[in-house]
Amino acid sequence: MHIAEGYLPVGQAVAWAAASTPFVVYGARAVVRIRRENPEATILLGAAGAFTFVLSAIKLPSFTGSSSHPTGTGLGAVLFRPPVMAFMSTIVLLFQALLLAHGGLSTLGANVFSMGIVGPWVGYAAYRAVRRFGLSAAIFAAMALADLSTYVTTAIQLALAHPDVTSGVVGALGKFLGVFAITQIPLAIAEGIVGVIVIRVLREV
Amino acid sequence: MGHLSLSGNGLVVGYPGRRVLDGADIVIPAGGRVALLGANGSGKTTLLRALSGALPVESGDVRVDGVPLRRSRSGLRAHRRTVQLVLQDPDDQLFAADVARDVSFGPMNLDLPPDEVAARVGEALELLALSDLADRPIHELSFGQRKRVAIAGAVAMRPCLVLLDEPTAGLDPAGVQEMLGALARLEAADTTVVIATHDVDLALSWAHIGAVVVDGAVYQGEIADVLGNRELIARARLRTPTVLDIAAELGVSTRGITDAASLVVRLREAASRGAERAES
Amino acid sequence: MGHLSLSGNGLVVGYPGRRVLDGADIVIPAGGRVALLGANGSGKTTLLRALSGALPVESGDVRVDGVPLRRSRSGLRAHRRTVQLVLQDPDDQLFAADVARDVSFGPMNLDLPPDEVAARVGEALELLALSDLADRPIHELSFGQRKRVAIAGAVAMRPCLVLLDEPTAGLDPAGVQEMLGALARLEAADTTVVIATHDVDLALSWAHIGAVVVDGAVYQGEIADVLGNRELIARARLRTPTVLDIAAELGVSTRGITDAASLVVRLREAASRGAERAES
Amino acid sequence: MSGRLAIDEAAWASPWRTRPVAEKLLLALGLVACAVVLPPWPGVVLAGVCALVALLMVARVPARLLARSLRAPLAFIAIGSLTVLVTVQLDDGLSLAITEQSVYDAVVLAGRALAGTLGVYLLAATTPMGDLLASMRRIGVPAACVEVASVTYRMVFTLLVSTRQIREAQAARLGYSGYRRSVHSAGGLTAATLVRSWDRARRLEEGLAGRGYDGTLPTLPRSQATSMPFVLLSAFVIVAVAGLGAWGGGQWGI
Repeated sequence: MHIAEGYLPVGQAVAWAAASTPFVVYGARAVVRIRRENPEATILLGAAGAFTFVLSAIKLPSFTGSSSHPTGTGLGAVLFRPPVMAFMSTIVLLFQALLLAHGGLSTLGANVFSMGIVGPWVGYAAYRAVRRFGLSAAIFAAMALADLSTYVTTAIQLALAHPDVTSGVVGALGKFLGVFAITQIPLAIAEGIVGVIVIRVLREV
Repeated sequence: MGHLSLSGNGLVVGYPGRRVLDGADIVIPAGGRVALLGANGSGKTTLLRALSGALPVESGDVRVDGVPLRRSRSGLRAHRRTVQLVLQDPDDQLFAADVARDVSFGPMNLDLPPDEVAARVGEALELLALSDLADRPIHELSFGQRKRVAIAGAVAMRPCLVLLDEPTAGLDPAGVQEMLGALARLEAADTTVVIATHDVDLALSWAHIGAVVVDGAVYQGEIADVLGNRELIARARLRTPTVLDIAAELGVSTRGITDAASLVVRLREAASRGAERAES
Repeated sequence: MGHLSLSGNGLVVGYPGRRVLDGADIVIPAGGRVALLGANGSGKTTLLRALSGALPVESGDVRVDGVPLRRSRSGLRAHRRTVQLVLQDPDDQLFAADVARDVSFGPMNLDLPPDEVAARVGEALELLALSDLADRPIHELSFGQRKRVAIAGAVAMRPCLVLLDEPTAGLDPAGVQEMLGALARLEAADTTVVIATHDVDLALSWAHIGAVVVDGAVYQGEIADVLGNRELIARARLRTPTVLDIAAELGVSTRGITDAASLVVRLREAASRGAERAES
Repeated sequence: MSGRLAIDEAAWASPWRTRPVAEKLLLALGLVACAVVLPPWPGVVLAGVCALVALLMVARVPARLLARSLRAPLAFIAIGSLTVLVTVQLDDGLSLAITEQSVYDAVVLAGRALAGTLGVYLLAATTPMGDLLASMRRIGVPAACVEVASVTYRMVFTLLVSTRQIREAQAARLGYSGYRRSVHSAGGLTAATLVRSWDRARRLEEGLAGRGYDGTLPTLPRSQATSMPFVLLSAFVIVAVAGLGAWGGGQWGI
């Protein structure tokens, strides 16, 4: 779930964009460097971006009957490292905003921050922390926590933008966490399981 | 398994900006060999997807043995056990690492006991002449073998009808023969087979009934009549089968000609009649 | 452009565990229409890739007008300006958003000035009958159109030879006709065309020279002789073209028969001779 | 099965397709900025109306297409606005309420989001991604980054076809009946999509080698003549909306 266009007040939209920019620029530099060292990387990185985008066509079932799609940022962070994911996520979020009307341009910075920075870094950290308990556990943790942390970040961003009339940011955070993040827990678990299945299939081929 | 009839009645299917099917009627009689004919982009695949339940229709209905398909969860589930669709590109349907695992996917989803699953997988592999390849990784197989694995995956559901989109496209002559052998075994195992193809020569030699998709509608009839209808064939951007073309050019009856062998018989008869006439 | 001859001499190419080509010789004369024939997996594509310089050979050499290909950077670069390979699946060669951008990729890599690039793109699109589609996104094109865009991308390099892997596979009858029209225009523009195919009927009607890949070797000859050689065709897992089969069954000479029309002429001659004989 | 996306299709078919990207960016981003910055009445409404008029009457985007592709963002806008509409009272135990202020906030939020989304849509439905990426190169985004994005764009469509078909094949074999099986099938689908994307990348690399691929993907740049009337009219519209919005907001601010 990306924050739609027009959802953030100007100041916050600018602030989130400013917070994301260094990560994205660093990631873009990493892409330029990777290509200088390994010219064939252009197509492989492009394919990775396409894979991340196409994940939005994969539906994850949820207990409530609604469905969502895997964010894939945890898997991407493990495969390509978080700096590159900051850049790739920016491309994917731009494509989603323009090709699917999913997300927005003034909210791009905020969405990159949650999906391209917090998610991958949390996922990657989880992967590193759990790696010694086995690959499957590490992938599960990376994907589930990347997914969950992305949505918690989104809820925080929304709460800061729209504090509750009576109970302020805290009340708003409660509401947005309730609406977005709590329903996301089973989906985060599903995404973790998907990650484990992916790794199992990849080991077989 | 066991043959059942399948029909689509007044099917309307559209993507934004374009109606692909606009009142298409088709009847697939139980046990009949139907070839669905049409150029690329004519709507053959769309019709197959509508018949298989994969695609919701705007209006019209799909019936199995006269009973309309309900698009409820259980209705679709029942329909999928009866009708299976296999698309053209096997790589867009196979997702498991090895042959047996991929073929077992459907039976596993039917919650069958493990030995029943194994029996169905074995049976499907047998019918498609794949038993020797059960444990092979899919990416090591040839294109023709992968096509047969995709069909085996559908057959393991024990459907009454299998709809095959371009089953022979991309296959070399030996691969085509193997595919036709597999289709014959499927029929012998009481499965009604429908193929969509733009190979008119193959359609003439294999099918009993032809159904041509043109401008969103379907024209159905005996295969020889359909493929002999030059006006229809031209509108459908197809061509007349080579053997019918030759027979027509030489002025012999095209009735009963399905392939090179039957054309040769007809031409020999004509020649001997000509010789008799000349002698008398 | 301008026709040039291309040959492979004693080519040996292997993947680990398997020799695909084991001393293959092939000669493509300047301006000759060569059909490379073989079953799936016979090594047709491997041979094309070796001839185009894409695949290094273990032994043997590839020559353009008698001059051996050197596998240095500059040698390969020069070879690619002369010989272009177009793969079977267009999605393996198209990367840009729209048609004109994709076709401009090759000329851009030749470091040509922008107006020369534009001229070449225009010319290649014209030859492949794609001028109307220059600004269309590639993903909206039909399979047949994408195949022609892939060829246009190669043609914009102004090669002397284009090697096409299964250019008609997956096309419907109208698509095949469009492709054959494009190949005729390429030839008229002094480009030698080689196609690899397992469609023996098409090969007989289009090619002058046939080269059959069997067991790692190549048997080359006049197309009618090659496709009329039943023992060779059986070994190559191909089949005899329908019209040659009919002619042989009816006992008329197969010489000069390339398609349904020429078979009809031959049979009419035979019939009138038969009638004369009966009358006399 | 189609690998098409409705907004993308509209962009390629748009009568504004050949306009320079900068012109469309000026108008679309200007309207987005108005929707985000101006006081809600009348500024945001004006920005939304201008975007809608430009979309439907000038750029002639089919209304049905617009309505259909706005469904997903509208769902998000609705959920978000409802969340703002209901306020949580914490002082006296936990209770939910709707106040005058929360109604106002929710309506304003929905209005801004809708107007802003229409502004973005104005760019998205008239500007093919290929042109947008080319213009990024012109403003100095490194070639490596633009080329990666360009391959992503092309490959999205080939992969979408595969992914949708594999999903359909799984569904036909009852792979999405029940929660456990659905998660399992989604895992298989994700893995298959990942393998396809690697395979496609490898094959594309080989396929482009013959045309001299060495890691870079240059294509012929296109020049599009800037239309002064379009630029002036766009600037006028934005200045007018901004001016009226700011002035009107002060006059009738609610």
